Amino acid sequence: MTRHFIKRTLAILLTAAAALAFGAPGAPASETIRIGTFLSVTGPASFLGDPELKTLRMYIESINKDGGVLGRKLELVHYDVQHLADKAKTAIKRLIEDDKVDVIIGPSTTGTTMATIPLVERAGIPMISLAGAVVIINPVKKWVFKTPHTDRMACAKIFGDMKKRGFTRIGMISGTGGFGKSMRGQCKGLAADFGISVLADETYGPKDSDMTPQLTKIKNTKGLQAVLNPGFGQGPAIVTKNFRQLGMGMSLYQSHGVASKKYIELAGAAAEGVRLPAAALLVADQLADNDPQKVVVVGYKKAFEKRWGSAVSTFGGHAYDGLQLAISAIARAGSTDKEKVRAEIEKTSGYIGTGGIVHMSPDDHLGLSLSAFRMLEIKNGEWTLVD
Amino acid sequence: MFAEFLQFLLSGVTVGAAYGLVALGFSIIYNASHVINFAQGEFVMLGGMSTVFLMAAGLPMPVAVVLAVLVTVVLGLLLEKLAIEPARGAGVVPLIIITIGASIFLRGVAQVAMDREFHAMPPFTGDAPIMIAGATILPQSLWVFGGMAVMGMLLWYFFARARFGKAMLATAYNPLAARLIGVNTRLVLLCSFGLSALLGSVAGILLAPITFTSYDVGIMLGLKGFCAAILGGMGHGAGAVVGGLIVGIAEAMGAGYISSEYKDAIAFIIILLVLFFMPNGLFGKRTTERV
Amino acid sequence: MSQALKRKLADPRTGGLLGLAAVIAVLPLFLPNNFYYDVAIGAGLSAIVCVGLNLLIGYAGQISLGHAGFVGLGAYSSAVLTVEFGWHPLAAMTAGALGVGILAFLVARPILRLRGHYLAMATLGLGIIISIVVNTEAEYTGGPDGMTVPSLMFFGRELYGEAVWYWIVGAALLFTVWLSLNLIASPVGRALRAVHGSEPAAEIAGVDTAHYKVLVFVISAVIASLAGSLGAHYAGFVSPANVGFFRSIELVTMVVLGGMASTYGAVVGAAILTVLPQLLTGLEDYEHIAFGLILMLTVIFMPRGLVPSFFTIARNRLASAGAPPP
Amino acid sequence: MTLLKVEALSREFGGILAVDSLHFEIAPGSIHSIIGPNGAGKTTLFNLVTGVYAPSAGRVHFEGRDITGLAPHRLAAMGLSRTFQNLQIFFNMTALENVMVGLHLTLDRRLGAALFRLGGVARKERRARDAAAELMRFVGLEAYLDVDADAMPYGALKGLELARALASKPRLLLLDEPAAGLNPVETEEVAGLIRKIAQSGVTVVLVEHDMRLVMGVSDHVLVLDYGRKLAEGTVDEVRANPDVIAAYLGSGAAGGTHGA
Repeated sequence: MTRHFIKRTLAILLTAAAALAFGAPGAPASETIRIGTFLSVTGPASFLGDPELKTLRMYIESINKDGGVLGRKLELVHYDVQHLADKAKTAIKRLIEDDKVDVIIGPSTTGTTMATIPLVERAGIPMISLAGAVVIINPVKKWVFKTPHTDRMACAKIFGDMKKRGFTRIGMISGTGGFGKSMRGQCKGLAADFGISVLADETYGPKDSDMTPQLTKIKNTKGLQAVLNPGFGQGPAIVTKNFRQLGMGMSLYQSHGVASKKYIELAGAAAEGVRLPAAALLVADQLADNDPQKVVVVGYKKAFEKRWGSAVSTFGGHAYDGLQLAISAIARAGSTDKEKVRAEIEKTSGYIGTGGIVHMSPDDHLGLSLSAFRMLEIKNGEWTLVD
Repeated sequence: MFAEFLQFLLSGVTVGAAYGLVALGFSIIYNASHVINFAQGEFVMLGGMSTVFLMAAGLPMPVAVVLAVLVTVVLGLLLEKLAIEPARGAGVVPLIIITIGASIFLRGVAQVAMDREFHAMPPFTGDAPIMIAGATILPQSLWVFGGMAVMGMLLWYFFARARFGKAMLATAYNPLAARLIGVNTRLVLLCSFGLSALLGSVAGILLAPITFTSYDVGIMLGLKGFCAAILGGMGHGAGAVVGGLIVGIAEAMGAGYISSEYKDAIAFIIILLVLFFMPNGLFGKRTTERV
Repeated sequence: MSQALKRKLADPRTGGLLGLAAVIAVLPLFLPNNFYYDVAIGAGLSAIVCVGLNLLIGYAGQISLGHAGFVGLGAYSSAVLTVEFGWHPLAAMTAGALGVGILAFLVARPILRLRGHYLAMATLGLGIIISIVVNTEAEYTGGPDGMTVPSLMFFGRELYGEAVWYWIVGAALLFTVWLSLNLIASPVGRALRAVHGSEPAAEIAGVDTAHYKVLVFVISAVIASLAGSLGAHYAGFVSPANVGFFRSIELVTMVVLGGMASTYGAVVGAAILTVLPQLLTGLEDYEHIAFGLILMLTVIFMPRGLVPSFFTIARNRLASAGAPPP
Repeated sequence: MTLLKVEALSREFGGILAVDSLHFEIAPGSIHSIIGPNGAGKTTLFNLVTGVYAPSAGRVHFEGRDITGLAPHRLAAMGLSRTFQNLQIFFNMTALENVMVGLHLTLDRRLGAALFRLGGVARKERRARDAAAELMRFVGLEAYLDVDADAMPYGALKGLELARALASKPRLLLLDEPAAGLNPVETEEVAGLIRKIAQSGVTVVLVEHDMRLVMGVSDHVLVLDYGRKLAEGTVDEVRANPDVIAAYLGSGAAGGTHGA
């Protein structure tokens, strides 16, 4: 009888859930191509997942309007996993086993990606991660690809710029979230190659609201020429504000983790003069007309901003690239056979995306070179190209 | 070296003042009902977020602030009326769960009604840092600190002088006796939620220009405020303020002198030590159980 | 049916256990694929923790808002000791449980001297400190990104896959429920309930209340640790996300929802709160609202939890149907 | 030989001495009453003797051993038990289970045996049930064996506390207002019960406001006022004591009324 009771409760809940969920997908048509995704739409990494999901929805709609791929409609199956590895693991099982998707785009964060890689590899299904860390594709995993530049590349780009400006003594203040922690490690490992020494190394928590104590210590470290702040979310904006509040004279570098208009909006005037590496998307209008990426990035930017009424971020761009890589591979493979699609993704060459020009290979499941990154500086509240 | 110390101190006092306001909210509700309101942090969030959205809707800042406080107070009253009152007489654990449910609910509502992004709010009086002996402080920090001082004073006056404030204290001391002498204890309970929602929203609005605001800023502020309230002795007004300042300053000093990675742990380590050695907090009264 | 057999079946220790075993045995028929197995395993692991937690909260009347910390310590002991130090998984699991037991023992006396919200604060603080340590000591724990855990080997066979783990977790759950029921029906269990009922009266009846509070805290922590270890080996991965404050809250909620002082209630509560989010995924943005509402409504309208409320209703129905009173 | 000896016992609360350097002795094998106006320190005295409060000064000896400040469960093991003025019932149990808690010290309390149901736990539990049921019959509650304690009437709960206290086989039993809230018929039953308990060899000390009960059962009476001993002796001696009369008339609470 207890069981009966539970079953009835569940049945009621199910009905309620179905009734409440606007636009919840009905039974799948047999002929659709099912694209699975599990993003960080809520929680501390929602600024990643939110534009990513919006991008996927918008493009799948428009691709379907144009007739779909291989004459079949696309269907998006999505689960919000926040930043939680456990939710990601459950979601990927659901996508693979229950929804039987053909290809997976996502997740948003390194932690959720790393948690699901063993399952993806065992199941044998192509997955294009939208997360940053280099560990995702190095060493190479057979079924796992990714579109965003790695944190290691960001470090190299930043250190290259510092070297050019003659900075060799720097301080770092990193977020303790997965992104900040990973990039902090990569940058510290890479610094010596550029003749740069990290003389101050501070951190802050994901919910911290005041970083002046950490910055005060950095300020009082003698001879620093620049400060690098790997992190995402609101943290870097607070660091930037505190940095100016303390009247710190050195240059401030941010990471590609803040590559959205939101950062400038939050940090306000304090963001003036801050440099960061980012994809061409942020400076779409400033690109030279002969820049191969110009058409792609301007097109995406216009479409996104028209549909959603908010500024583009590079994160949505990663999802755009992931979707394009997946559907063009499916188109080339002529089927949704997983091994064939995987092989076609791996053969991607010369795809021009929002993140850069992609040349994949069996040894490189990212396919972006350092040149895909642009060094930007914030001037008058706008992104401007430095090089 | 002194400038460094002073900088840590100023940082700590700013954050600590906000913790203190949240702790006061905890204490007021605790006094009236012995409920620990885990949704206290959400009041902070609602204050900040509502102001931002009302301003975005085109309202001038002062109007937006007043409306935001009102919205939060109304939600606080509704929370008491709809969730706490029907469960009166339930034990400590169920009430904790109800308020946790309420906090998840309020966060969900804010997420849907507003959005999931971080928002900046303009400072009340510019953001040119003020230099003090080599350390700097933002004008907004003074607003936070001043806000806490004013609220603390008003509360003190309310409880020490105003008739209704005394009625609230009487209810805290002995609800049955208070009812017998004609205090409307249900009203007192209701008002305690309104009052703490007011405090929370004020803290949220004062703090938003410094820390930004989003639908989930309330979680950590709530927990730290709870720490501060316990540290000062649950239900003790001045204790809550002092507890808040201690937690804030300890965090800033810890981040500055010990380890920024363990900054968040510092508040909780202090709390554990205090509870181990002074189970009633710094100012709490020793209680003996009657059998 | 003979009267004795009937009574035996109505007894929670025999009838209830048989019922639970039957549910576990039959459930796979309704699990179409690994995803459903995964949810069932998740529910089982949570249920194990909740059965232990229920001894503390439901029976002994103490609260812990930090139990996810103990689950996490168990999981990370298994992960770190096997990966970084090359221990055998069973040794790591045992060491984890032992370590958690000792930690729980050391903090229990000062913590359990506290009451109500002070106890809530102390356990909450302990849990948060554990989660910060796990997040920060990235050298060992992989930090916020977590770390992979090797499969559990059993007589040279790798234990992998949902189907295998379903039975492992099912057996572990049955065993835990059996232990819990045994404990409750013994003088020790009665002493725990006496602590809840009235500490002064328990003391004067000869019950060393401090001792029993420490004992039940340690037992529930060790059970949590073991469940954490199992979960780590099943998932092949540990991350700090499940060590935090919210997970602790979720665990307490499972106990309260299912019914305090009801071992089966803890199991039902864990099952519902594990399945519910999967049902609510269609709600997207409204998931939080729905979850918060369900929490509040259950506690307000069924303060004793689902299972005890259900049995009261059932008993009243039987009584009004003319059955003789017990 | 004395069973209980209290020496210079004091306890203050916030500057007020609730018990003020009290001396007295209780001889074994009789019924003693402690009386006094409200606030005379009677319950505080019980709480001091049974380890609920620690005394500010003074010693308590039980059967020649110093028991000052010992935890109540240690005292229970030594043969001292009590009931409470504000009922302390385990409302999360049945009546029978309440009494079984009283048997705690006589039962198998090993954790391993409990967890795995080893060492004849089941058999011992059955025996404990029988013993508890016997005690409930002794106090006249055989109708309530498997009733949830929170469903029992007030008068029955008083008896239940008594049965639970007897279950730990005390040599000294302190009863804190056993007749409070009972009607005259119930009070008469309690009086009978107290005599029965005393006859079985348990020394009984009671705090009581109901003077009829006190005068009816007591062998020896101790009168407290403002935390100090006012008088002591047999019922007749106390009744004749001018200080006692003054105190009772002065406080307006004449003998024979019901206490709160």
